Amino acid sequence: MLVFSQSLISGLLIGGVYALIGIGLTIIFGVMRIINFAHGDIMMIGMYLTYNLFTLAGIDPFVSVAITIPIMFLFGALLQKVFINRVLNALPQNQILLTIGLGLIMSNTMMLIFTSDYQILTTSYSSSSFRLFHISISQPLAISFVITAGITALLYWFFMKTDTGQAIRATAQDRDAAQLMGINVKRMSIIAFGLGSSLAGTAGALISPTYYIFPQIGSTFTLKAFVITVLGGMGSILGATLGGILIGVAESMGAVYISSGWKDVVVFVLFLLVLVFKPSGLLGKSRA
Amino acid sequence: MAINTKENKAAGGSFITTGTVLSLLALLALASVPSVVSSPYTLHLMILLFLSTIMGQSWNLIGGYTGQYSVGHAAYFGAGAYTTMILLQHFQIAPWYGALAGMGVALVVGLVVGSICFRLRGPYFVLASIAVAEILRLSAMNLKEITNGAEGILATDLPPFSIGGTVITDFSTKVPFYYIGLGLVVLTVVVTVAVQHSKLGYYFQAIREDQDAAHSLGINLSLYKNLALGLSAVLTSLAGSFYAIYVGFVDPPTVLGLDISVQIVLICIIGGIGTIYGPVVGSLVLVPLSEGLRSNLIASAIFETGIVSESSPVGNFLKENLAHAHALIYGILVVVVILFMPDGVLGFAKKLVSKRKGGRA
Amino acid sequence: MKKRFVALGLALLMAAPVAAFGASVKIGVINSITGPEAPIGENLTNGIKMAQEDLKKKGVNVDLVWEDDTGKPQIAMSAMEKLATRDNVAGVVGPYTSACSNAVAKLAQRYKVPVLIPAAAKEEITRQGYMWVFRMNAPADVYASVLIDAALTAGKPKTIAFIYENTDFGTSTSQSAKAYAQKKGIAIVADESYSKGSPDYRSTLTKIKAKKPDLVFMVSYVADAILLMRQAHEIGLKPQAFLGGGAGFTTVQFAKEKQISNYVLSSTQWTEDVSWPGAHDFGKRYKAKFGKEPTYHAACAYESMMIMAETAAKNAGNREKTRAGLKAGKWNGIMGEVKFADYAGFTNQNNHQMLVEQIQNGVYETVYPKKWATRKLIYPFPGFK
Amino acid sequence: MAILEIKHVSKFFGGLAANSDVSFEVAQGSIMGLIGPNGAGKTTLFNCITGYYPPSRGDVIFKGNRMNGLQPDRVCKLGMARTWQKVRPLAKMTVLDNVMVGALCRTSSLKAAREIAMEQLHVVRMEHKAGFLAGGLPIGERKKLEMARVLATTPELLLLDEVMGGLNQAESEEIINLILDIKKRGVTQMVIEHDMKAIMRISDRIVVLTSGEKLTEGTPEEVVTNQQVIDAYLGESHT
Repeated sequence: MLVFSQSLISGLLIGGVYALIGIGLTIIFGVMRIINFAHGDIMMIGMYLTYNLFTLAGIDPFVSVAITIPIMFLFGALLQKVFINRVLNALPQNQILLTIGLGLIMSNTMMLIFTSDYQILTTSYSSSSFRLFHISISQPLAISFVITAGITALLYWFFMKTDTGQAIRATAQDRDAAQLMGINVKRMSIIAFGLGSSLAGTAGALISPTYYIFPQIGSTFTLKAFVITVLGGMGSILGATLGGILIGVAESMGAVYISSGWKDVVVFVLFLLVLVFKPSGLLGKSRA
Repeated sequence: MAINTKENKAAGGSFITTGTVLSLLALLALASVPSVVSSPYTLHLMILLFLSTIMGQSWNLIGGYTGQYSVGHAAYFGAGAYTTMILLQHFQIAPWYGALAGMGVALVVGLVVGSICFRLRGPYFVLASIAVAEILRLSAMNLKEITNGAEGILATDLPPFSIGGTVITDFSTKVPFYYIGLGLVVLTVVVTVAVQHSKLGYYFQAIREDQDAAHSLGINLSLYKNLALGLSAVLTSLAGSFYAIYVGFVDPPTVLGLDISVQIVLICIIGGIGTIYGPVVGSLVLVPLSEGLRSNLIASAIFETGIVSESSPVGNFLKENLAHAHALIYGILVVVVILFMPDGVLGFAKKLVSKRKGGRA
Repeated sequence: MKKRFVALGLALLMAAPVAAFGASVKIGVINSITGPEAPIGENLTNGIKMAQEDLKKKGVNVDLVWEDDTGKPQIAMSAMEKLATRDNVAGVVGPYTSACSNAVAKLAQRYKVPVLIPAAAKEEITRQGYMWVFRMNAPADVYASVLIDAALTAGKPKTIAFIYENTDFGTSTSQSAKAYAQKKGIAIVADESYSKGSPDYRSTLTKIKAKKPDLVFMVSYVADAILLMRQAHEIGLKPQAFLGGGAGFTTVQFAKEKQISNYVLSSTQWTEDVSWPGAHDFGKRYKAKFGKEPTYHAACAYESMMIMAETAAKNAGNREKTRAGLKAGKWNGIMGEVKFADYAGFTNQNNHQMLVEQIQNGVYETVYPKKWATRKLIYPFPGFK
Repeated sequence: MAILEIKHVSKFFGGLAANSDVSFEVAQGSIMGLIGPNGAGKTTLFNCITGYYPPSRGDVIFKGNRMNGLQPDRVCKLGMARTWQKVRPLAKMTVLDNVMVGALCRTSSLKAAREIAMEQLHVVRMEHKAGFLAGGLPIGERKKLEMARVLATTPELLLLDEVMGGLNQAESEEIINLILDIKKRGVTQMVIEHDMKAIMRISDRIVVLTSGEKLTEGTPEEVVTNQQVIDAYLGESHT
């Protein structure tokens, strides 16, 4: 029972970070219908940013999120403006390869700057935990879970209540119609990519105190982000949140009750089952 | 003009076009390379070039002609490689039979993939194809009794190849591998040409252009998509088997990893998708470029031309970083090709030529 | 054409003695400079660069031809083909990974080029009877046996749990560890592999904790070691000893995490405080030059290059003579005594004495075997601070 | 004799009825017009007939065979072909190749398919464009290409979905003549069209749909004088 609840809780907490990565990807996909293969690499850049702010300026990772979010937003917006906007109408395989190429450039540039060494960010609380009914809960993960929840709530408010948020949603629903309604679709795409990137970067920042950093770390998370977004329904923020937590728990439970080796297979099988039986995702609306 | 070439091509054989003549000449030249060139390094690079062409050409059938962008072709490559190696190591079955068995396994995997993924379109298909390849990779990692898990399978020496008692080759040099590779290139090209000049080719392309329209014109979508995938899977598995016997070692990341899948797609996109010469051109760009950067040949070439002196700070920088940066340059190349040559290098070259001729379409 | 090539080759061979001692000798290096293995490859690169300098001081000018294998066997083959036939090197040091080493070993045998593998662990590499392939480091089975031996001399553990990364190194090391533990009568209560780079091992560790093992044997190549120990701390796993096989547990970064790394035992090919000639000095100069602590990979690569280059220079770059020189030679340097011997099915394998080190107050101390120990092994594990 | 019978066909999307209880028959060799305001369910009905959606209720009977649930490719092979409201050229293939894809429905020989295709291109007077890429054609020629392509599948029943949409006077006239030509060859046709004058000219009978239901059916003269039809169209402020 203890093993069960312990793995449930750790799965939930990690799932929170996964959710952030997934939400970022789902916004980008929702608005642009582009699968961003550089998503994990963008997250990696967020991690390096956090790491350098911590080691060079001594800013605590959870505080530096306030700096990471705007910088990563600008970075994403720039990527969109310079590269992605040019291929919005291109063949889907070209869009995918463009993001793969951008990812390669990001990870290898970081490698040239920071070498391929593993960087570890150690804070005073990196391995602290507290106990709740005999279950140990990682302190940094708990903090990042709270921050994630806050950001998700904020995003919800943004998409539901603000004009820009509604314009982005309109663009996601029907690009052409949105254009006809006078929405600046290109600008919305830039904002969407910026948002997606800043969320990926934030996820990177939040995971930094309990994880490690190296230039090639992105691809693991890119794949995970795909699974999460499809699971939740591409374009659905609530779905991605749920998907992230689901994957976190599935991995955690899979490791205990199946085996650590097969747990990733569990995740991919789950992914295929959803694709086949409910391709719109658990919470997505059916595609036209 | 356009009609003429079309007519000639379609007549398939009754007309001998300059293209066929040139291809035959090129083949002849390639076949005579081992008797002229004795440098194993050169032969090795040629073999890598062949391998890349086979992989690209095989993917082209499903990705280029049929428009189903599989980013999971490592599954078939790995199926061929693993089947060949497992049969060779556990049961001492000669690799040529192993390759046949590998084709069977790849076909089965392909049909499973088809039954799952062909219900899906666009990005969903891409993701599903990745997922299947990843499941295969993780399974190879975990099924230790069969695949030896992460440790991989190391081949002992190959049995000599003999026909009726006479030993044709004992695989002690690169030459037999060279000819096997060349043979497989010819095979994939011939299959592609045959497909292109048959009902299959027309149907594949119709599906690529517009699935609904194709469906309404009497094309059984799932039948023809599965045919294309099956054909592509079988040929890709041959590339995998060839890789396995040539390198003599397989493990999950090197033959089933996501980067193999991506590399296969890149060969076609960089060369030019949906054309016979595309994968050849793509390989001609990628293989020498990555080898040149990797081994610093490009840096030393720059020094030899005297543009930059080796001892100068710039020279030193190049020497130190060019090899490190080869993956970076690869990435830049991909971005440049996608942004400025969306039809690949081949398409770009064609456009340039037609522009020079005065804009004839 | 062929003839001309042979003639050219002969001419080069004849020309070689003229360019003998004092002049330069050409050695190839195959290493994972980019790709997923690059973080560790970098240590080898640094070790070799140090060797190049030291050789120069000794009057041996080495002309190094660097080749990146990107961690892929077929690329390692390209590199070896090029070195053997185009660059005509006298010998090759590398590659780093086992998969690449295996591919290169075959070619070394074919082209008759001496290859000295500095740090690849897979046992089979030197078990194929290849006379042209030499290995500096002790193979995978020793990583495990030396650790279990150390634990057995210090206490009486009855049960052991395994958690290891699902890579070639991880599985093969724990495979031999399992066999060795069984031989020594220690019961295996958990056997868990993980894919490296996953952020959460808590559930797996909780599962292990429930089995109450006396020993926890971990194999991690990279920074996962820190994650594993952090999370073990979090959930309160407390065996008699943590045994760490492999590089992840022998980095300075790991030792610096005092809170979680204290008293962890790890097996290593080399330590800075071991009394092998020059080891301490190597560590000091390495830190001064590269601004970080040397790993055992760096030391292995350094010593491999020293031995290869000196032997090749002595034999004027003649491959056959270099091979014979490696086979016959005996060295005593920063890696202790080195001799490439044939034993227990191995060919040209340095029967290297691996060491067990324990982190005590954030510093690695060599604690086993007694002969080389600088501190006493602390057992059982007193708990996290 | 009826080549096509629509019997009580309904199609629901979620709770919404796009078609409800539509019934009519199309006589062999005739031209049946299908009209109605936007959103009346004309294209949905086409999709139900040609296999893109199975009808939720009711039957589609073609040449005496029940067609419900057959895939579009089977439907095409049985002799029923359609065009699309929004043209769907196979853009990166030549005009000739486009039509050959249609022809390959009946033959596996490329040579035979090429002959059929050239014949159909002749019918729509586009032989001179055979070598051009379909994606580069102007709208009028795209529509004609689409007609040639379905004709190449040698259908007995042809469903044309707004083939005159977006065309100028002269182009429309050409299409009208084409449709009448096709009729002469004995091919039954069902035509969705917004251009009232055109539909009155070519149709033998007309079915009027509003909000998914059949409003009325009759000869063009009957329909044009039907008060309900006039109301329905005026209600939509006449397009």
